[in-house]
Amino acid sequence: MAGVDSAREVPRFSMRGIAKSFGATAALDGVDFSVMPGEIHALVGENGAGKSTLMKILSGALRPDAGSMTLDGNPFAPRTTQEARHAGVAMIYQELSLAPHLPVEDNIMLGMEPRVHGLRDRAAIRERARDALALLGYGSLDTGIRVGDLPIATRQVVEIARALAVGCGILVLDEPTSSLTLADIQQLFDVLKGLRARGHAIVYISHFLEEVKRIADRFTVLRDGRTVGAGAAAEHSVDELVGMMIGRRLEQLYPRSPRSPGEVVLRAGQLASTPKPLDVSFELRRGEILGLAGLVGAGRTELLRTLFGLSPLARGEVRLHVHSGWADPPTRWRQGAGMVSEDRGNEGLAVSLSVADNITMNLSRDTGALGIVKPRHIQATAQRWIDTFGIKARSPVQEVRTLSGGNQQKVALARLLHQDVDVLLLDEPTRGIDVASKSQVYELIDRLAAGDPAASIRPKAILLVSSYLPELLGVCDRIAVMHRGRLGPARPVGEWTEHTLLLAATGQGTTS
Amino acid sequence: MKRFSSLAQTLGPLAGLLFIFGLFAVIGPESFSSSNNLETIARQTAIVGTAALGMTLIIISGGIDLSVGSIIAFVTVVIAALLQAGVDPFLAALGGAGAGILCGFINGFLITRLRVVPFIVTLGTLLVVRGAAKGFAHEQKIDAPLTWLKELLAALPPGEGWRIVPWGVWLTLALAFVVAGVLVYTRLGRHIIAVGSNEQTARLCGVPVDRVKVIVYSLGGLFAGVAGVLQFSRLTVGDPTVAMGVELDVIAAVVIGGGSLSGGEGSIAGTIVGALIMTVIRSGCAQMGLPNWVQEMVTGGIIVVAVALDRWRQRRKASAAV
Amino acid sequence: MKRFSSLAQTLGPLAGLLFIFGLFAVIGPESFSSSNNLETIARQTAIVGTAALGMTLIIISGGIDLSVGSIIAFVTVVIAALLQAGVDPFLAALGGAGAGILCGFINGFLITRLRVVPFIVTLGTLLVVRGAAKGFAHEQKIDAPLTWLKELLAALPPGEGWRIVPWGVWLTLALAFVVAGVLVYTRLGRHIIAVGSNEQTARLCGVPVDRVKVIVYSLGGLFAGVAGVLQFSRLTVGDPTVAMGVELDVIAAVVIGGGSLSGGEGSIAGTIVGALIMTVIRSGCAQMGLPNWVQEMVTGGIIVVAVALDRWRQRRKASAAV
Amino acid sequence: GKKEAEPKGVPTIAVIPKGTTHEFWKSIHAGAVKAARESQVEIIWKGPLREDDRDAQISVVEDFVSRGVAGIVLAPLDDVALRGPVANATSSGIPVVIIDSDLKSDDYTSFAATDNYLGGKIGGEELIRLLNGKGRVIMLRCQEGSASTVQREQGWLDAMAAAPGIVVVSANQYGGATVETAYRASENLLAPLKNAQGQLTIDGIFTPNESTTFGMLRALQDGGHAGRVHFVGFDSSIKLVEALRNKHIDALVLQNPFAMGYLGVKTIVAHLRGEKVERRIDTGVTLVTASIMDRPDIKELIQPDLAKWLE
Ligand SMILES: Nc1ncnc2c1ncn2[C@@H]1O[C@H](COP(=O)(O)OP(=O)(O)OP(=O)(O)O)[C@@H](O)[C@H]1O
Ligand SMILES: Nc1ncnc2c1ncn2[C@@H]1O[C@H](COP(=O)(O)OP(=O)(O)OP(=O)(O)O)[C@@H](O)[C@H]1O
Ligand SMILES: [Mg+2]
Ligand SMILES: [Mg+2]
Repeated sequence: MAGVDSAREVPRFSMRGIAKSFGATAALDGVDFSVMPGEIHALVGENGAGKSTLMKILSGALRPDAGSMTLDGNPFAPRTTQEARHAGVAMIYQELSLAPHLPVEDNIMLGMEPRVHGLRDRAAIRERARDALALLGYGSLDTGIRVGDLPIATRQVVEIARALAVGCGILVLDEPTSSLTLADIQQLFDVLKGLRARGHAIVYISHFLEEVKRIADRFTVLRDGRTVGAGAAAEHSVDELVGMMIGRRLEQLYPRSPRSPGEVVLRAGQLASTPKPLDVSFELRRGEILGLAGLVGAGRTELLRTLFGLSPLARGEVRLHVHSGWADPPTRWRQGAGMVSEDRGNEGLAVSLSVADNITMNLSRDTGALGIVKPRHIQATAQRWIDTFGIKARSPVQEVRTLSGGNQQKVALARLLHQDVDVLLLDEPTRGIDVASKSQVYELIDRLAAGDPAASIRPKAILLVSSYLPELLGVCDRIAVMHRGRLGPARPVGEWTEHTLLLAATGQGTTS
Repeated sequence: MKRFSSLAQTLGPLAGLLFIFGLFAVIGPESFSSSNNLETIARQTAIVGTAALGMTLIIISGGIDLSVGSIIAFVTVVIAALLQAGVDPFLAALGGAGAGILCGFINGFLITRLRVVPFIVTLGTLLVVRGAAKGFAHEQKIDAPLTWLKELLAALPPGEGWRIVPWGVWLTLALAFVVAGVLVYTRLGRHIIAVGSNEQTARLCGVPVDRVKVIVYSLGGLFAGVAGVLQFSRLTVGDPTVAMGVELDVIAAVVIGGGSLSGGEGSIAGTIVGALIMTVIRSGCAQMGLPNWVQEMVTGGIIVVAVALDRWRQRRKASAAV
Repeated sequence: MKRFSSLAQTLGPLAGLLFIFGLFAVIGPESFSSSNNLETIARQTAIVGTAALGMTLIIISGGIDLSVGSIIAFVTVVIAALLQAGVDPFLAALGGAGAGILCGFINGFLITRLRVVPFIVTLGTLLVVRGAAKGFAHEQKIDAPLTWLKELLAALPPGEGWRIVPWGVWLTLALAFVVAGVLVYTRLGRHIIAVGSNEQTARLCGVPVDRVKVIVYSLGGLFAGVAGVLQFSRLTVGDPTVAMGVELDVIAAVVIGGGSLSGGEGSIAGTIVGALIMTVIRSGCAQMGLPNWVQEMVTGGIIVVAVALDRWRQRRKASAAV
Repeated sequence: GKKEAEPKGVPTIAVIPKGTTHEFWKSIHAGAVKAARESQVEIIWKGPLREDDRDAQISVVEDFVSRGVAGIVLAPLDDVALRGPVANATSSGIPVVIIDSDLKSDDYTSFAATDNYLGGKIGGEELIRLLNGKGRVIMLRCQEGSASTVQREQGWLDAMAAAPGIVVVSANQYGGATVETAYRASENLLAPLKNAQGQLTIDGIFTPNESTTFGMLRALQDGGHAGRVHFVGFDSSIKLVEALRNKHIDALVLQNPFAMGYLGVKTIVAHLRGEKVERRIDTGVTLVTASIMDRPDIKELIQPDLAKWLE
C-alpha cells in the first residue's frame, strides 16, 4: 500500500547536496534526501545532526548555502514559508509555535485566512479549523478558546491541526509527540496513515525509535550534517538504527549499579497545591530512584514545583531532611535539594549565558561572606564539571545556546552536582535528547543514586518524572503513578510493566 | 476554560472609571456630574483618546511609540501653514493627517529595516519630529485664519444639544468602532495580534511581519495625525511645543485599559476607558481646587493601582479557571 | 567563538564618540577641543552619567526606570530644605541620596509585590515623586544658603588645574569603577545579569530574584540621588521642575552604550561613553549656535543611527564568529 | 586670560533667552539683531533645549564661556541658579547683561527688564476699574516657581487686596507651560463656576502671561463666555490682539520685548567699548485697551515688524 514498489515513480520532493552553516558551525554538509508520494519517511539522528535545519530549508524558513531541491521533478527554491506552503509543504516545528493570545481557530488558519468582501471569513475559518481538529479526534474542541488557556498537550494538537489544515501534499512533523498523550499519539498515527493512503509525502522526525518502527515506511539517518544511512523501516532493528545514528553500538542503555536505600530524606503528606496536585503522599530515601509516571497534565510538574518552592503549597506537609514546611528555591538549595526543569530552553537554562554561569548561577558555594567572585575560580570549577561529565564544550565561557540538547541537559545536571545536593528532582531530564545522550544521562543518574566514592559522591535521593515508560522501568527502583493530580502508591519496579503503568496512568488500575 | 472575550477584559477598567467618577461626584462640587461637565470631559478626552487608538494597535503588536506627542505638534503646524496658504480647511486637515501617516510610516520603516527596537527608534523620532515642527514653524506659533475646524472640539453652542457632544468626539468614537472592528473582523487585525503574541510564529506561518509592522506604525501615525487635527481645533493655531509628554498619557491610557507592553493584549474599549479615567482624575482634582501636585500624585497612584488590580484580577481568574 | 568581553563591546560606541567629537572639532569653533571645553563637557555629563550608572544596572536586570528625572528633582528639593533648616551640607547631601534610595526602594517594592511591569510602576512614580517634590517645595523653588556643595560641579577655579575636573566628576568616575566592579566581581552583579538574562532560570537556580530586583531599583534610586546632589550643586536651589524628561536621556545613554532593553546586556564603560556622546552633540550644536530645532533633529538622528550601527556590527560579528 | 579663543574681527555676543519657541522671545531676538546690525557685532541666539529647564540653560551659558564669546546677554530662568555660571563668566572676563528677569547677584553689568510687579498691579487696577470696585474674580497662575510671573501674580493679588469689594474666588490653579495645558486648566477652573443657566458666576479674570491668557481666552470663547466677563491678560500675539479688538479681552498688559533685546545688546556693546552703562534699565509696561490699540506707538509695540530683522 505504501508506494515503495514503483521505482520509476518521481519522488514527491528531493534534496541534493544541501549545505547550511551557522557561522563556523556546519549544520548540514551535503545532504541528499528524498521522499516518495504515499510514504511516511522517518528522519532520525542525534541531537544537532541537522534534522530540523534540513526541514526548515524545505519549508522555506531557512535558505541553503548550497544544493538544490526539486518538487515533483521541478526545481524548488522557496524564499519564504508562505511560498513553500503555497507549493503544499506544511511543517510542525519542534518548538511549539503558537500565538497564545489568539483563539484556536485563528491559530490554525494563521497566514491563510479566507476572506469575503475584504473581511476575514469567520464562518469559513471556524469550519476549516473544526475539520482539521476533527481529523485528530478533537472535533468538539471550542475553537474560540485562547490558545494560552489550553493545556500544553492540547496546544500540540492545535499545532498539528494547523499543518493539516493547509491541505498540503507534504507534511513535516518535527518531534510532534514529545508532549502528546498515548491516545493522541495513536490518533495522530491513524491520521498519518490516512494521509499516506491519499498519496501524501510525510516526514516524521522523532527520538522515539519505537515510534519510528511503528509508523515509518522508510528512514534516513543523519549524522553530523551528512546522510549516513537509509532503508526500509521494517528491515532494520532499533539497535541497528542507533548504531547508524551514533556510529557505534550502544552497549547497555540502562545501567544499574547496586544501590542500598538509606534514611528517608524527603517526605510528602497529603500535599496539595492549586490547581494541582490534589493529594500526594510519598517517601523518598537516600540511594534510591523513585519514578513518577502519568499522562501529560497529570500534575507531576506541579508537584515538583511545589516541593521546590516554585509554586505555593495549599495544604499538607513536606519534610526535607529535618526541615518541614514550604520553602522558596534559595532555601531549598541550601537544604540540599535541586531541580532540573522540563522546559530546558525557557526555564532550565539561561541560554545566553556561559556554561560556567549556568552551573554556578546562584554562586552560594563560590563566594565568601563578602560576595566577591573570582571569575578564574568559577571557570576552573566549571571546567572540572565539564571534564567529569564529558560535556562537549570548547570552554567554560561558551554560551549554552551553542551546545547540543544533550550537552545542555548535562549542564543542567552539573548544576545540581556542583551545589552538592542530596535530593534531586528531575523533570523529564531526557526530553528531546538523542539516544546516545540519553544513555549518558542514565549513566549519570545511576552513578548518583549508587554513589561514587572515587569521585567522593555520596548516594543521592532521586525523584524522576518521565513520560517515557521504558526509561522509568529501566532506571527506577520504585514507581508511582499520578492521575489527575492524585498519586498512587509507590511499588517496586519489578511489580510494574508498561501495560500496568498505562492502565494506572489512565485511571484504570489505581486500586492495589 | 474561558472564551476569547474582549468585553470581559474591559469590565475591570470600567468599574475603576465608575468608581473614580462616583467618588468625585460625591466629594467634588455639584457641577461635576452635570451634563455640561460630562461634555467637557468627553471633549478633553478626545485628543488623547484618538492617539491612543493607534497606540493600542502598536502595543498589541508588541511595539511602542514615544513620538506621538511630537507628531501631534507637527500636525498642528502643518495644518496652520496650509490654512495660512489659503488651502481649504478640509484639505488642510487631510494634509495634517497625511503628515501624521508619513511620520508613522518612517517609524515603521526604520524599525523594520534597521532592526532597532521601537523604543529607541521612536525616542529618536520624538526628537526629530519635534525639531522639524519647530523648524517648520520658525520656532513660534503659526497663526491661521479661523475656519470651521475650530468647531470640531468646541463646546456645543446652545440649541445644538441634540449632538450631545461636538463632532470631534463623534469622530473619535467612530474611529474607535472602526479600529475595534479591524481588530476582530479583518485579517490585518488578527495578524497584528499574532505578531504581538509570537512574532516568530507569525513569521513561520507566513504573516508578512514587516509589512504588518509598517502598517501598524503608519496607522499609529494616522491616529496621531487625527489627534493633531483635534488639537489644532482646540488651539486654532499651529503650536510646535504642544503635546509634550503626551506620549506617556497615551501609553498609560492603553495600559490602564488592559494593554500589555509585552504584546498580544489590549482592547479598544479598554483604551477609551483608560483615557477617560485620566481625564476624570484631572478634571475632578482641578474642580475640587486641589493643587496641581496633588493631582499629579493622585494620577500616578491611580495608574499603578489600576494596572495592579487588573493584573491581580486576571491572575486570579486564570488560576481559578484552568 | 566569542569571549564575554565588555571592553570589545564598548569599542563601537567609543568610535562613535571619537567620530562625533572629531566632527565638531573640525567644523565647530576652535575652542571646541580646548582643555577648558573638555572640562565643561565632563562637568555637564556628570549628572546624566551618574544617573545612567543605576539605569545600566536596572536595564541589565531587564527593567526600566522612568522616574529618575523626578527623583533628581525631588532630591534637589530635599537638600535645599535640609540646608535651609541649618543641616550640615554633608549630611544634607547624604539626606538627598537617602531620599533617592527611598524612591528607588519604593519602585522595587511595588514592582516585586504588585507584579506590575516596571514601565508602568515607574510611570506612576514619575508622577507621584514629581508631585511630591512640588508639594514639598510649596510649588516653587527652594532657595538654600550657599555651601561648599556648589563646588562639586563648578568650573575649576584658577590655580586648581591639578584636579583636571571638579570633585563631582571624580565622584562619578569613582562610582563608575565601583559599579563596573560590582557587575563582574560580585555575587550581586552576577545575579543581576542572571535575572536579566532569564528570570525563570535565575529563580529555579535559587537566585533571590525579588530581593535582587529591590536592590537594583534601590541602587538606581541611590545613583539618581547622587545625580540629584550634583544637580543641586549646579543649581544651588531646590527645583521641583528640574530634570523633566531626563529619563529619556539617561535611557538613551545606556542603550547607545550597548545596553539592551530586553535585559542581560549592558556595560558601564559603554554607558559613560553614551552619556558623553549626548553631551558632545549638545555642546557642539550650542557652541556652533545651531538653532534648537536643528540640534533636536541631530540628536534624535544620532541616537537611532548609533544604535542601528552597533546592532548591525554585533549581528555581523555574531554571524561571523560563532 | 581665557579669551584667546575669540577670533579676530567682529566680536561675538551670545544672547540666551529662556526658551526659543515663543513670540515674546522672537521679539527679543529681533531687537537684538537690530542692535547687532547697528553696532556691527555678531550675535549667537541660543536658548536651552529643554524649555524652562534651569539646568539646560546653565549648560548653554557654560558652553559659551568655554567658547570664549565677547559678552553674554542672558534672560535667566532662575534668579539664584544662574548665579554661578554668571560669576564664572565674569571671572573669565566675559561681561553679562541680564534681561527680562532678575538675577540675585552683583556679577552682571546691567539689567534691562519690565517691572513685573508693577505690570501685575496695573493689570489688577484695570480689572478693579472695569468692575467698579466690586465683584468675584479669579486668576489662573502660570508655572510653579517662575519668578517673573510670580511677581506679576503678587502684584495683582496686592491690588486685589487693596480693593475691599473684590472677592478672589480662586488663585491657586496653574496653567502650566503650554497653551494646551492652560486651556485645559481654564476649562476645569471655570466648570464649577457656572450657574444653572450655564453662565459664569464670576465677574473678572486675570492671567499673567501669553500662554495662560490664550488658554483662558480659548476656554471662554469655547464656552460662549467671551465678552461676558471682564478679562485682563498679559503679553500679546496676533490672536490676543484680535480678541482685544473683538472685546473678548478688555485689556492687555504689554511689555516691550523688542526693547529688551535691543537694549541688552546695545548695553553690552557699550560696556565692551569702555563706555559707562546704567545698572538698571526699565523697559516699561503699557496697558493696552481697544480704544488705544491703533495708535502708531502702540501698534509698534503690539506687532513689531519682526520679519525685517529675522529674514
Ligand atoms: N539558528 C542557529 N544558529 C546557530 N546554530 C544553529 C542554529 N540552528 C541550528 N544550529 C546548529 O546547527 C546544528 C544542527 O541543528 P538542528 O537543530 O538541525 O539539529 P537537530 O537534528 O534538529 O537536533 P535535535 O534532535 O536536538 O532537534 C546544531 O549544531 C545546532 O547547534
Ligand atoms: N504556573 C505555571 N507556569 C508555567 N508553566 C506551567 C504552570 N503550570 C503548569 N505549567 C506547565 O503546564 C504543563 C502541564 O503541567 P502539569 O503539571 O499539569 O502536568 P505534568 O504532569 O507535569 O505533565 P508533563 O508530562 O508535561 O510533565 C507543564 O508543562 C507545566 O510546566
Ligand atoms: Mg531539531
Ligand atoms: Mg511536566
